[in-house]
Amino acid sequence: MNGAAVISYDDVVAWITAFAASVRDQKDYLTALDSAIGDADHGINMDRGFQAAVPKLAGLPNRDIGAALKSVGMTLVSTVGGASGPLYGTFFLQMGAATAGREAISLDELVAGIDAGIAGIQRLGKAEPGDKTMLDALLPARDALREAAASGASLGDALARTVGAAEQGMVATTPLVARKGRASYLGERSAGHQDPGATSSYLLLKAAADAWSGATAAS
Amino acid sequence: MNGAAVISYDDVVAWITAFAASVRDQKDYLTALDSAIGDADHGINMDRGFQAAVPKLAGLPNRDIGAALKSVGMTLVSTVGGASGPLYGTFFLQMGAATAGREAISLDELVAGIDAGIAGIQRLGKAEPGDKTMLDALLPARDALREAAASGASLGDALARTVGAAEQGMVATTPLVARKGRASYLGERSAGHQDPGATSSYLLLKAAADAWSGATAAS
Amino acid sequence: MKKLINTPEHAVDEELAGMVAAHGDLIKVIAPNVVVRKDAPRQGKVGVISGGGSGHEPMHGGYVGLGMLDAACPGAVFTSPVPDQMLEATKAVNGGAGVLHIVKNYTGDIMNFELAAELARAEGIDVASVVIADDVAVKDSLYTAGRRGVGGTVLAEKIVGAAAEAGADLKTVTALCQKVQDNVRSMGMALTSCTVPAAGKPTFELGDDEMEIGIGIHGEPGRTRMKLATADEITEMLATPILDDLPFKSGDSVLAFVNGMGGTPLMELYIVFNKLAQILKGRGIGIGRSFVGNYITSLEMAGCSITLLRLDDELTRLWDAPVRTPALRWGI
Amino acid sequence: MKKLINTPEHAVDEELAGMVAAHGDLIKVIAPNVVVRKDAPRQGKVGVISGGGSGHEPMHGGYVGLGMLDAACPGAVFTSPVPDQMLEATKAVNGGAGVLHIVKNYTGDIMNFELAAELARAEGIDVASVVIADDVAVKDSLYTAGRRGVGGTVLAEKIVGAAAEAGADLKTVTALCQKVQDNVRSMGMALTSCTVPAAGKPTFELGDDEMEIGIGIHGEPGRTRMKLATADEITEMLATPILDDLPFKSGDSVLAFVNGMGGTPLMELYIVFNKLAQILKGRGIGIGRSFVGNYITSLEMAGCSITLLRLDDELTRLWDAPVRTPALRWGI
Ligand SMILES: Nc1ncnc2c1ncn2[C@@H]1O[C@H](COP(=O)(O)OP(=O)(O)O)[C@@H](O)[C@H]1O
Ligand SMILES: Nc1ncnc2c1ncn2[C@@H]1O[C@H](COP(=O)(O)OP(=O)(O)O)[C@@H](O)[C@H]1O
Ligand SMILES: [Mg+2]
Ligand SMILES: [Mg+2]
Ligand SMILES: [Mg+2]
Ligand SMILES: [Mg+2]
Repeated sequence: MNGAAVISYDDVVAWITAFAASVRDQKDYLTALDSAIGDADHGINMDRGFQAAVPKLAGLPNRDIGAALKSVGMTLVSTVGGASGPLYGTFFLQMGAATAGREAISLDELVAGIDAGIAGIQRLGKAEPGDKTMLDALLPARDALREAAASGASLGDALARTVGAAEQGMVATTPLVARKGRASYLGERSAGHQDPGATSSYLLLKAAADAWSGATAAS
Repeated sequence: MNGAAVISYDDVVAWITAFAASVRDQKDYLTALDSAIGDADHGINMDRGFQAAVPKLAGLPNRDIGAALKSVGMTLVSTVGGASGPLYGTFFLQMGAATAGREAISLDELVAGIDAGIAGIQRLGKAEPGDKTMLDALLPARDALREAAASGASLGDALARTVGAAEQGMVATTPLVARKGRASYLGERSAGHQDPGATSSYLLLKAAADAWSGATAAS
Repeated sequence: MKKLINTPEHAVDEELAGMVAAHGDLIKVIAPNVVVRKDAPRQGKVGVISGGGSGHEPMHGGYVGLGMLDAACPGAVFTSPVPDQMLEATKAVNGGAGVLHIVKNYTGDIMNFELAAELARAEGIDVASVVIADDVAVKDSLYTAGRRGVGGTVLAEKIVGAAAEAGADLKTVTALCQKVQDNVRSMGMALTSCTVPAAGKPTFELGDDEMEIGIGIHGEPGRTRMKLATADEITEMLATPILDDLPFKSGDSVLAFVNGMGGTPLMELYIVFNKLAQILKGRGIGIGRSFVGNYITSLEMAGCSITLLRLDDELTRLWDAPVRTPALRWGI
Repeated sequence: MKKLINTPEHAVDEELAGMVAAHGDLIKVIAPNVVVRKDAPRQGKVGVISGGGSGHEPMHGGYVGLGMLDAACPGAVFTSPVPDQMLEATKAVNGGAGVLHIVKNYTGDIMNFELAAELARAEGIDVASVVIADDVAVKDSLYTAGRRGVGGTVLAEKIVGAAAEAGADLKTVTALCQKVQDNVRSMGMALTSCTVPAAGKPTFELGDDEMEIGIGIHGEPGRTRMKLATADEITEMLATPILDDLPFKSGDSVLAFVNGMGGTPLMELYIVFNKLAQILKGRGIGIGRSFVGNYITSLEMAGCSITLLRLDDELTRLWDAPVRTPALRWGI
């Protein structure tokens, strides 16, 4: 159990900001992955969304983590389009709903928030593990985070394990034959390529680990 | 003066046949020249015309040089299109008119026939020497042939000088700025490229020299 | 990347501004990337809207006007539009008789339209949706994203638009759209890739002697890459799976649609049509209507697609009905 | 070379067969490469014919039908047709009121049409000719072949066809065609070369960062090769010489025609149109009519051309008149 507040409002903003920077940095790489099995826009899509989402955070009236995450979700839904817009949008909307009104959250609450976000993606996209989607990075990452939290790991430790699991899940999408999303049109030809959405999901968790290495609430 | 019949009906057929073979051989080269300053079809055009013209010669009722040349001219007009179709067509039609009813012709008659053909090209195309057209090979060639004939040269000798003049004229088109035909649209940019029509005209005279090296009527 | 654009970021905006400059008598842009028929909303008329990524022009913006779409929502290039656009469009064209969303079967399009439909319903607008999924290059399975929506979409928009123009109600228009979907099949191929402006380089690389068969309209690689074949062979490769799928039968009459992907000249499309006509004749299938041109494209991709729609009197009559849009016009 | 063809030799024949298969209600092919309106000859109507090399589709075959051309004579790719075709076409469309030949100003077209006109006159048909020479990229000089005929040709065919359909006599129709020629100017550019099927390789090579300004429609190199520029800059480079040449003046109303060379997507043409509209506005020139699309092409060349026609009431009315051809249709 990890009930102490370890992640502050500022940490959450730092996470989103770090992820936006990472997406900008990896934009061409994500698009190149999407060229191989999709339509060459994943990096462009994610970048458009997060370039719009970050500035809005500065204008929020109070230090409500849930409101910040909802704002990100709304902006993604309204600016990204494609499959990733509604899916990532829902992730942040649901995570925001789970953390509504909080100025800081515990590791357990982080687990619950991410879990709610992922459940939203699953409801909307109806993908299963192994379908070669972002879920193949997100699900093992969530499980690793939950276990780490349950075993009393520190935030840093828990995030390190989470990122490791996300990376493994991301890499493991390569041999898969896609059954959801645009890559599924390729049938067998989709095997041998890493899924772009799983890659951006890995980067999302990596951004948390990087942003929270000196998390303010924990110190 | 060269009044003895030196070129037979068979020689004329051999000339046309040799030129058709030469055009086929140089088709890509002529088209490449036309790519640089035109529309990349001169070799294709000439080949289409002569592939159609040669078979028709076999079906002619009598050994009339004029009729054979007219047949070639008609076929060119009806199958080539572009600028070269009417121009080469007229050349052969007019040369045919000048040699109508003859089964063999003298060197002087050859000069007169070619002169009539060239006059036809000039009437139709209204080009002047130096405009960077086929005339820049044909006119000096005709002059050389006429002088050779006047000086009593043998057929072989006369043709050698003719081909030499045509070749010089052809090469001399390279620095010219085109004032007629499609190359004229290029303005100054047409300089530095050899004219495709002058090149096919050189090949036409070269084919005569090659075909008539052992001219039947002369032997 | 060689394109007549200023910057990738502004390409779609400037395109739409150009469309309004050219066709301001037919269309207006009421919000970013929401193209609406000039005289919308029309009281008592069912609104018909569609949308999808840009890069498929003239689809969909070119089909807004009398007798076809009431609004179109173009997204970024090859990216499904966002729900805000469809919500805006739905409100703008609602004349009290409800609105039909014609949605191409892509995960993104489906989800974004669904979100918009929910929001519109929450505002009291009657919204129905039909999903077009006509691409036989993709296996139709419950366990995948299913077939893509391609050329059949254009035919559905024309036919459904004619019915809505004539006053049919939402239920009728929806059923008609489903009828088009049930009777239409397509397949496409590419000779070259296309280049998404913001990506700056070709989506895929094809050898000089290669082609992709079963391509989508977003530069997605096809089902198979193979050696370049003749137009006749390619036409066979596209027509056979289409004909076998529905299946189309001897005695059927079809609307035969040969579509260019954007970079293929009309000459080549007619060469394909020539062979397609022979194939149909060989199977005893009549060509009731013909449609040849670049109507649903993939930027500058070279290639083509074939779409066949089984016709009956109703579909034929609605196809022939007057239409006046930037890209499609007849009878008026 | 990547094309949807079977063999270069049969490309044009198969294209025309495909056109007849698709549009047999509008056109027929009465002899090799002679496309004639289905109901020709129409007694008492002036026949309007045009022709030129193939590879510019839909020009001219796509413009045969009611209210436009009575016949078209496509030559081999980029090669002027032969006199036999024009003679055949002239005879086929002569309804006793004479025939107008609309000829683009190329040495080959001029000579071949002239030969055909002479032959037709010898058979007692009244033949008039108008030469279209609207390309401002080429210097207009008595000592050269003069300006090329490009985009203005399509507008002339539409407008003249409408007048002939309405019963105007040969003198009137000829004068009208000359009026269009006197009031129309064009200029084009290329981002890529095209490949003549029989030649098998690109007519010219352009660097990845280069373009040709002042290109013709046959892959002839332009007047200048330069570094790639933005759509706005390119539009300026094309529009300025056009506007200055006639010159078009403040208060004029024009038909603004942005044409694609075959391989350029519609999105880009609208981006060009957007800038063109701004330029015209800046000069106080009104856009009376707009026309955007691939109407006079160079095989798969990427690029565009701009054509401006100064309008008056007569030209506007004739432009708006009903037309029904494979490629252009409205009002009917
Ligand atoms: N049904 C789905 N559930 C979860 N993730 C999905 C689903 N469909 C697609 N994705 C993810 O979306 C990614 C593609 O996003 P993006 O390229 O932005 O959208 P689009 O496919 O519409 O172009 C895929 O790599 C995949 O990870
Ligand atoms: N007015 C003219 N008089 C003489 N020769 C001409 C004239 N115009 C063009 N030519 C010749 O025709 C050649 C081009 O022939 P071709 O490529 O077959 O026709 P096109 O220019 O119609 O494509 C030029 O190289 C030139 O020599
Ligand atoms: Mg994508
Ligand atoms: Mg040529
Ligand atoms: Mg996309
Ligand atoms: Mg030519």
